[in-house]
Amino acid sequence: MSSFWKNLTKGIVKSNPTFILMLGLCPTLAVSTSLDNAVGMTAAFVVVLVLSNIIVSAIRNYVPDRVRIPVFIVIIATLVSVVDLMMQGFMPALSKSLGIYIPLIVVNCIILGRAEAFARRNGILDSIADGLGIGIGFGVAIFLISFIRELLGTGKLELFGFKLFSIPGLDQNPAAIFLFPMGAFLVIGLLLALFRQLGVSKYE
Amino acid sequence: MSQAIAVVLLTVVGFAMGLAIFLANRLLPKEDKTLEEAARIKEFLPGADCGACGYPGCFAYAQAVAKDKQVFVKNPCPTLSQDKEGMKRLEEYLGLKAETKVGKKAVVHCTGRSEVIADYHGVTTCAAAVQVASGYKECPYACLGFGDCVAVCPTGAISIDPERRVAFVDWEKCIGCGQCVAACPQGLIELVPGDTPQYLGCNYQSLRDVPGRKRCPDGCIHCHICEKVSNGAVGWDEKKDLPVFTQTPVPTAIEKCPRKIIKKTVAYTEPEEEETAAVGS
Amino acid sequence: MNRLIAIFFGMALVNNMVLVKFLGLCPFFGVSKKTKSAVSMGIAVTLVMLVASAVTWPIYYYLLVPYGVEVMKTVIFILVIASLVQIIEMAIKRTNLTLYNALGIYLPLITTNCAVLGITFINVDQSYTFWEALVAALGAGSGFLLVLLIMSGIRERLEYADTPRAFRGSPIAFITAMLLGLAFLAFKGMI
Amino acid sequence: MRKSEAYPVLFLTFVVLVAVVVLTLTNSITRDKIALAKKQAVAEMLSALFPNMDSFTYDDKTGTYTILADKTTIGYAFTAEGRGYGGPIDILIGLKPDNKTLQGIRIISQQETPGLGAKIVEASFLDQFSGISVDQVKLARNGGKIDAITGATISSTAVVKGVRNAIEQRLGKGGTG
Repeated sequence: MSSFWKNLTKGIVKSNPTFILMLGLCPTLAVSTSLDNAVGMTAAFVVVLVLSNIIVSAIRNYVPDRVRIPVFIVIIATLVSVVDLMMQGFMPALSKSLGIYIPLIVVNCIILGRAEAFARRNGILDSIADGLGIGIGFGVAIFLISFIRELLGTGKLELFGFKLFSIPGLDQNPAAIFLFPMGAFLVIGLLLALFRQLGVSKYE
Repeated sequence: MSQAIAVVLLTVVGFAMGLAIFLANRLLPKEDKTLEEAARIKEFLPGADCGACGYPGCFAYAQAVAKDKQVFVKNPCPTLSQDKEGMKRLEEYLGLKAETKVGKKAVVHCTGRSEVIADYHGVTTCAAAVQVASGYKECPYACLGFGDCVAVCPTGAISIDPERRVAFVDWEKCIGCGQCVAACPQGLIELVPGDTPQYLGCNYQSLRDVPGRKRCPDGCIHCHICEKVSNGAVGWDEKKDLPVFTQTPVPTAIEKCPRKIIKKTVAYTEPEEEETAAVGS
Repeated sequence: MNRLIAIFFGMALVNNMVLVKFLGLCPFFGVSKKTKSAVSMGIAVTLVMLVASAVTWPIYYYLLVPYGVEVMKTVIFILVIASLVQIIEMAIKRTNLTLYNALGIYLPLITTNCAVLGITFINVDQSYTFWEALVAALGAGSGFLLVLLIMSGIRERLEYADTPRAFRGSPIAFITAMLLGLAFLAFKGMI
Repeated sequence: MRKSEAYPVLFLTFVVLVAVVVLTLTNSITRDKIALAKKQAVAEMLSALFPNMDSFTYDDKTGTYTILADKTTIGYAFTAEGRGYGGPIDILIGLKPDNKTLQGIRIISQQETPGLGAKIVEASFLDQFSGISVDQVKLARNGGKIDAITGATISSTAVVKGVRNAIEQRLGKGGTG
């Protein structure tokens, strides 16, 4: 059981996908402009990542090494498409808000990265732990980035429609740069430096 | 019905992709076996990629040894020869003994006491500093002490004397890989055989204008005394106008040198008596 | 003919994959430490983009559309890209092992490289003809290579600048990317 | 079996087969549900545009919805597409029966920059289109009635152009439809 816990916590801080492994940056940048996006993306992402880790680790002994990448990525793509279709069909409301994030997951390097680096070498239980850990790590990272970008970019913060708070002066003419992906680079760069300063991650 | 056809056709696409990979595997040159052997040999090597063996990095050296074992015998990895028992393990693995070879050592031809004449604020590397009127010291050949050589030295054999701002080499750690020679923009570092007894602590090439004396208290003044007193044991480099020392120790020259700039190395041994008898005028 | 040129520069500069559409960032940050591996990654990605476009275009218009199974677009396109990457990985591994080690994890990650999948989707969304799709792929690839080159050039110099300790390495890389992104905004109205 | 050269090829084909079958199944299950959901979305938008609508018919030859309120036609609606900053913008246009004045427009889908271009979905921008005549569908700066959203000129122009072209194209094709 302890290895389950270790794998889970490892993904959150020590090998946080966005800040340490620096993978999955494309969707992170595109989506982290509001808290709702962050929560939505994380939910869809964790589901797909855990499912993918389970399947990959389940068939890891049968996958010939030569075709491992195509096989893994077909599994991931099918998973994503199935989740997308199911959502559009059975949960149209949720799909309306999460809709655009799901296709983005296919091009998320983290999932294939984890399948390639972890799932194909470990058991199903550990893979689930790793999937959850990395998923939560991704969620924490994207929530933090979205928090900053939405606050500075629009001057106010909303979560599922109700306003959290807004900065009086800023919400008239906010720093719109933060809504552009360039702003995301700045935020991630500063956060990385901050983590180094606080000793969370090692210096380079 | 059209769904079924689509399924079949898409599976055919899948098959085609698999076939492409299969053909690629068949047509591409087979993974040459020496690569695995090289990977195993590399495990024994220190992995400093220092180039002392003359190959671009440990893996290239491992590949060469994997292809032909004699490469290891004639040209053992100098870094590894420092660590006796690591060397033994590789010799056992390869099943043959490497010839012992005297490794090369690096020396810095500068004592760094040239006076600082400018307050330099810029990119803190020798390569950058030298481009600004060839350094911030009185002597244009002086060591600038920003540690470009320290940065490339794989074994940390070079360190910088902080207040004199000059580099010096610890022969214990130096493996003679020569990375520092290339890194020094002033060309102050030279690889000499491990048993060289002495070397010149200055690289000031006489410009025929201002004598060395004014540029630096330790500057060589090209008086040729060391050459005269050691009857042939010390040559002269006309281009650089500096003495060239050989393997034979020259105590008289060291003592007679008016600037006391001929430095003894750790490999220096007092010669027998009759050597000093031939004292030139 | 000038439509092709417009597409090429459109994809390479105006809608640069990395700095305008912000796709393909994982290898962009991962491989841009050294110019040598950056160039080889850039070329490998351009190659994959070209061949992938050449293969996915016919599949889409002669197989997916007639049977109305556009839904399979994602799976089939990514299968093609993955197989191509697998072949290229084998080729690089067998011919030049040092390059293979330099690219490391980022070689298999070309498969999920948003830019590569992105270009195949763009070819279809913009309903390009076959040749336009190839030119677009070439443009996107050279844009990717160009930006990777610029980034690796800057990052190699950054090694010597005395950046504050906490910023060394990836933080300063992100900030450099931001500045590059702002610079590439200048191409906005060009085409 | 696993050692033979052909195993990788067969394995990949098998995986692709499973993937394709699974996808086709899910697709067929969800196909009509999605269509239904889309229809509902359109119905909602139409009723938002035409508050007193009680039913509508769709003529897919001209792609026009005819809006009915107890049997009398109170307007027409059809979709249009603008080329926005982030990608295509799908617009639903509502016309009054006279085919001259606009009932209003709604944005079906868009990928503009959130917080900037995405403001085209807000009522403040959309209401400008209600009740104006076709030739007034131009940006304020070139004589029309629509002021662009600050900082999102590309998105605003995309919507205006999309609406304008669609209407002109439709009127060109013998209007009433």
